[in-house]
Amino acid sequence: MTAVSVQNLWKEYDGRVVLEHVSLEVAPHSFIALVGPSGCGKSTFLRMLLSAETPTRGQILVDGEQLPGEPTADRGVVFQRYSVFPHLTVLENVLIGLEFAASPLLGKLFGKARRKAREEAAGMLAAVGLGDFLALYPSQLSGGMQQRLAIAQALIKRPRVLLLDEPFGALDPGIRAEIHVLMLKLWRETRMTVFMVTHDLSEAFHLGTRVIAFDRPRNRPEERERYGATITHDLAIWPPKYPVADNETPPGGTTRPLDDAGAQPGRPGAGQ
Amino acid sequence: MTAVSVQNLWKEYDGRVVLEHVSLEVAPHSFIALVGPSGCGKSTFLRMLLSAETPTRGQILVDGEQLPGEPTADRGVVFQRYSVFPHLTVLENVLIGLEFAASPLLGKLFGKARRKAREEAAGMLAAVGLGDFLALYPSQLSGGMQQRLAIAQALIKRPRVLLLDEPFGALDPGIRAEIHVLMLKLWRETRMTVFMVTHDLSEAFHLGTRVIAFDRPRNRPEERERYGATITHDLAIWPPKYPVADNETPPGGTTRPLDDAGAQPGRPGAGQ
Amino acid sequence: SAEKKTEFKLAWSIYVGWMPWGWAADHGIVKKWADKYGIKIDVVQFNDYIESINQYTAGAYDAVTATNMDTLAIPAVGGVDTTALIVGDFSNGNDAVILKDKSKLSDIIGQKVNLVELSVSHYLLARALESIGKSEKDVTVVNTSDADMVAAWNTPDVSAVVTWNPLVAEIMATPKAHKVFDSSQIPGEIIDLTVVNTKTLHDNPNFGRALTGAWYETMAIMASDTPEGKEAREAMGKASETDLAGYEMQLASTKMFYQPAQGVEFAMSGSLHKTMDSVRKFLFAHGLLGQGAPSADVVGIAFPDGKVLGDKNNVKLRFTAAFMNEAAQAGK
Amino acid sequence: MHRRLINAYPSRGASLLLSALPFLLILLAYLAGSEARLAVNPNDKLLPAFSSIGAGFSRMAFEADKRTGDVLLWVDTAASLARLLAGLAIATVTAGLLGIAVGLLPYMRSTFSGFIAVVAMIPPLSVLPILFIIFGLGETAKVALIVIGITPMILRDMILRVEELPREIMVKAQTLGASTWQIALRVVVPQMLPRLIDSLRLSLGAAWLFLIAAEAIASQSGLGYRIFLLRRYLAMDVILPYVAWITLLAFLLDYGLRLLQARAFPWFVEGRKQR
Amino acid sequence: MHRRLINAYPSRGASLLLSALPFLLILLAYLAGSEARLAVNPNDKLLPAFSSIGAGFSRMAFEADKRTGDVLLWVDTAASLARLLAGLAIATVTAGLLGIAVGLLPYMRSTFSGFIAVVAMIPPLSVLPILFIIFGLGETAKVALIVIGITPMILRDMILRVEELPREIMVKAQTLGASTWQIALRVVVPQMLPRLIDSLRLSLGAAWLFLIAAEAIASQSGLGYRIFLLRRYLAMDVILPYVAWITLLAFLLDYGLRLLQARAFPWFVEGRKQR
Ligand SMILES: Nc1ncnc2c1ncn2[C@@H]1O[C@H](COP(=O)(O)OP(=O)(O)OP(=O)(O)O)[C@@H](O)[C@H]1O
Ligand SMILES: Nc1ncnc2c1ncn2[C@@H]1O[C@H](COP(=O)(O)OP(=O)(O)OP(=O)(O)O)[C@@H](O)[C@H]1O
Ligand SMILES: [Mg+2]
Ligand SMILES: [Mg+2]
Repeated sequence: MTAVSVQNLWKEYDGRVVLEHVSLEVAPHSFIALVGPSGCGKSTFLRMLLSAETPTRGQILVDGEQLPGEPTADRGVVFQRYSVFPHLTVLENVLIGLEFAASPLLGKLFGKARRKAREEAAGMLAAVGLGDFLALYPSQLSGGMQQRLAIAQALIKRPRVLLLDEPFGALDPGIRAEIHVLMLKLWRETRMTVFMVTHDLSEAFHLGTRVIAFDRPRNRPEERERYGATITHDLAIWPPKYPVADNETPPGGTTRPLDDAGAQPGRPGAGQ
Repeated sequence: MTAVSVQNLWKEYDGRVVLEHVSLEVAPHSFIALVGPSGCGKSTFLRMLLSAETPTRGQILVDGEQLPGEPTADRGVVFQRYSVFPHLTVLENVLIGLEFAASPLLGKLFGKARRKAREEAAGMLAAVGLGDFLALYPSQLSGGMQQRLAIAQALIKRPRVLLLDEPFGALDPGIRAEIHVLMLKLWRETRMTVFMVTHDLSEAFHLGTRVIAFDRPRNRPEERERYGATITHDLAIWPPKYPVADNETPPGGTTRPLDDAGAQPGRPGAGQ
Repeated sequence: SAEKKTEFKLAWSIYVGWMPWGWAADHGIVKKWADKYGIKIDVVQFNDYIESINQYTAGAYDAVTATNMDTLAIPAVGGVDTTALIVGDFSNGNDAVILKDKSKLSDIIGQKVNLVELSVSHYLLARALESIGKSEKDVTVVNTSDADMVAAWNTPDVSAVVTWNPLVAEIMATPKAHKVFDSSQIPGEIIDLTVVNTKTLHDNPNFGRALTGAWYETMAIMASDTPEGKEAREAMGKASETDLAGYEMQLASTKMFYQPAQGVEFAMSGSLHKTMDSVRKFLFAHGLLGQGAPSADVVGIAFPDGKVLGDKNNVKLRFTAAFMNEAAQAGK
Repeated sequence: MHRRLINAYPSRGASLLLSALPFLLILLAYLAGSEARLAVNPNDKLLPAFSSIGAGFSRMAFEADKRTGDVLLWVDTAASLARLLAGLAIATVTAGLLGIAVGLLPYMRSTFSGFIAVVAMIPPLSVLPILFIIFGLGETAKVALIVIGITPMILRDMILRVEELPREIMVKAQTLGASTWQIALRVVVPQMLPRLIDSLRLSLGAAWLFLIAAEAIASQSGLGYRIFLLRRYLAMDVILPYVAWITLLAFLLDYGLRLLQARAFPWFVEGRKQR
Repeated sequence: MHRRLINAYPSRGASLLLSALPFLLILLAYLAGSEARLAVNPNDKLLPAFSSIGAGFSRMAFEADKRTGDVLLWVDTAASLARLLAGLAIATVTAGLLGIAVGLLPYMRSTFSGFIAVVAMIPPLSVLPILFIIFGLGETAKVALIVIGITPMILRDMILRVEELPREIMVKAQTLGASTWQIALRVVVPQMLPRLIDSLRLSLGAAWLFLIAAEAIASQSGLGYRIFLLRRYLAMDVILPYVAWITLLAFLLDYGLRLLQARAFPWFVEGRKQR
């Protein structure tokens, strides 16, 4: 149940403006889908939410408070690649988050404490369907299984905000559908706020409670240096296509609500 | 105008069966879309069509003749990655195919011959919309531009068969739509036979004259070693959604024709 | 301020005249004499002769085995006041000029000569050329490491070398080698010493006594015609990777001072004076007495008879007969 | 079927034969050279006959030395291996720890990266005298020369490898609440260990070189010492089997490290295969 | 704001200061050591004062040698660089061509890969006498030692790099109708050139090492020759500036190669950045 407020955010790299004028109020327990052309700054935006990158101007507040200066455990992340530790087994990948918190010196638990943590981690892994693969290394998993592991790893810390950067891009349709189901279930159970970048519009409309598009309003070659991308569309998906809890307020969207965008998305690339 | 006949093809790696019983008759000027779960052998199948891999059993005939033992210039290919030469400029990447044919010793043309070849290559590049980028290196191009370059590179050899392995997976929807248009145009103009692997069902139905699905009928863990994937669905898209030339015969499909599969594909991952 | 010490280090390297140190250390003779004076002496073998002198010069060792020329050029010029404690032998044919297919010294003119530059071989070459009225300008010197000298001789590129034993013996065993000049023609000029830091020796005379005691006990055994003497010589040969015959051949071209009295006599003789004058002139001509040295006189060399060659206020190399004398007295 | 050369694979038997071929050729060349020289001078030491080499080897490997009563080959091997392994161990630990610190911490990087780039360019053989003065001439000096010779190589490699770790992995660890210490201990060090083995394998050749150089200057046993001593006498009948023996040891060491890597870090080897 | 050490970056000024720090410390340590030794023995040769080093350097770099009339530093530098560059050039061309052939052609791979793995393990300094008979003692031998010392390294690296070329690139070239020769000439060689520079840079250290070792064996000029000659007299006032000079040359060579790579192969450098 975490609100995020983005206030007039700018990001430049070496004088080149990437993002400009990005302002956004996100209600608690939203599922924000971010879409936009390649290179428009979606990943940069997520990295700023993570404090892995500092804004050039503007600020981000989480529940009214300024973001800390570096990544913390209350904001989890799943990247498209390199999201899990290759040198740890499935179980250890999830366990390690608990161990960091409980054992500052060794970062490792032993004996009874370990057994308890192990149980919790195994439970989380069972929830994402990896209960039978605890001893395997990531390189022995398929792409879909690796992404499920990354989700379990992030969720064990019970983050208030979860950031997903093209998490399902490499998966085939069957596995992708399974993960969508899982993702929504976990989102509903943990009541966290999710930001997800995707290139797949149908995925965006299917999962999101709100779809936000980034784009560059000025995109002629001579303008590319001086002007960045900003929010060009902001669509609330309402009424939600899946049951929401009673105490939820409709997530705020600033433009026209789409009735059936979730159920009947425009097929990408269909227009000839 | 090339027919391909695949006759009872098997492929094993170290005794592990990957593909089995694959038989397929492909009419000239077909556009075959291959779909199927990850690891089921789609790329392996394409590699066998290219002679980059030898079948364990069975054979492939092109216009009634056995495939040569190694890749040749009459079968072009576009891979998802590493499809263009990183050390050559856009122009050189296309030119090189002409140079290989004309200059066995140096693989390079000079003077008048070069100017002529250059014109042809530049023409092909203009057709794929890269006319203004002849001097750039692939690393300076966006993903979509690289794939267009790879297509131009393959087409300059006027291959009778074109093989595409997940060629558009990494592109964003806008660019993807553009390339789809281009692809269909070139397919119609050159009258070649195309095999395209894709994970995107809507793309398969949109582009293909026939959609072929590979899958493992037996997929319990203990069966995975012994049984491979084979063709589980074979859907002809008919009538075609775009004009075909008069002398074309309907591409042969062996199972039920789908009326509107191309226009209204099941959204991948929509089923919850 | 006298610095009393009880632990000392002697560095030695493999050479016919210094092999006794290794044998004496292995057979407890050094320890026996050290114990007698209540001190400890660590005897360390070096593969690389020059490194042993450098280590001594840098202060890591109290004593080292070296030739008269290198003692002057390295520690003495480097400001380390050094005393030649034991005059062990002089080369009497051990160092030689060898030509391939030619048998006269004058044939060397115009050739490339492979040798360890700035070593006693270089000095021998200079003296050889002098003997026929020529100078170093009449040949081309190629610096060649002693370890590779024999292999170098076996290549067609090399037609003249100057080197020392056992390399001389190895080279002479090949078909085309002709010895055209050797150190027996300049007797007493290439002297093998055991030298000690003067200050250390001054503050700890017992260290000097222990060394001379051990040395001459070993000499006595080595010189004897008994089975024990033969065994000692054989062991020394083995330790230098040759055999009894090979080692005795090397000894034949070495004038060993088996008795301390012989050493004393040599040190007191006037010829040492002349030798060191010739050596320092050679070093000066090659810029080895320190850069900017105005003459060969910059470093003083003191002799047992009290004479000093060069700067009396900067004596850095001292020949002494005192300890050898003491040993000679004790031996009687 | 006519094929391009890049597609032509030899059969198993042909492949075996082919791989033996260069060894056979070298052997033949040696035999021819040796016979030619021995015909001219039967005492030639440079290219001894195989029988002499065999005799030389068996003398060193199986007969006790008269003077010391030791069987020299084994004494030499033990001495050299002890030095080599000590040098490798110290260099690996130093370069591993320092490399990880420099690769990971911006402050360390600012302080050391320029310095390391310069120091790595100093040829250690040119400062031998200084090294011997600092470290004396005992075992320390020999080990130190190996350490000084190979540490910069491993160190630079380690820094690069740490910096190559995907940015995502570092961010991920921080989102799991890890401190710098925990990241180093549980994320970076374990991922660097197999890479350290790679780097160590690359520097094995240099380590042998420095070992031999160090033993040539001051020592009383060791493979390099023996070769250096015998080189004066051109005793190739012993030098050649010693060289072969060193080559074998180096090869086994390399192989052992590869095996260790495969056993201890299966995730690394598998991950590499997939690339 | 409190931050993890891995996220703490020094300011520009602090960064400059920090990177100077280790150099300053070494300098101070030298000064202290030198002063202490000179206080005991004003003629001490091991750690001469900076004034002596300066004098030593200017003597070598600006004054003609009395005996030969040459200015030694430049003569030595010219001789050494000629050897080094010749050795590097030969090794690079040999290893490049052979590496590409072995990496590309299965028949070559069968024939040579085992042989190369074994030969790479032979320490070249231990077989010097054999090298002498083959190459003599002149310039050839010195260049040959460098070549023999570094070729196996570059060769193994090249083979790996060729094998690492994506399979897709090879297949693609064939579908464009290229013959094996054309693939080598137009696809593999151009892609290997920048990698060859990488590999060359890695082996620069070893090349200097072998150069110095070669010059220590038999020569009349060269930086290594001078250092070893002067080592006989512990003339550190000249050895130290020579070492610094070698370090500078090595550094410049490395830098030059990096620059060449960036200029000549922009596609490679950019491609690497994107990874
Ligand atoms: N560290 C950096 N330094 C300089 N420029 C950067 C950096 N990171 C990103 N950029 C630039 O910022 C722009 C936005 O990059 P970003 O990765 O956020 O795009 P994106 O929307 O995530 O694209 P994609 O859909 O391809 O992932 C790009 O032009 C990129 O080149
Ligand atoms: N060279 C090889 N050696 C051994 N096994 C291989 C080899 N190439 C492919 N395989 C195996 O064959 C199977 C099919 O691989 P293939 O790449 O054809 O799958 P795919 O259908 O293209 O999958 P994806 O959609 O992930 O690209 C996989 O199980 C793979 O591990
Ligand atoms: Mg992105
Ligand atoms: Mg595939």
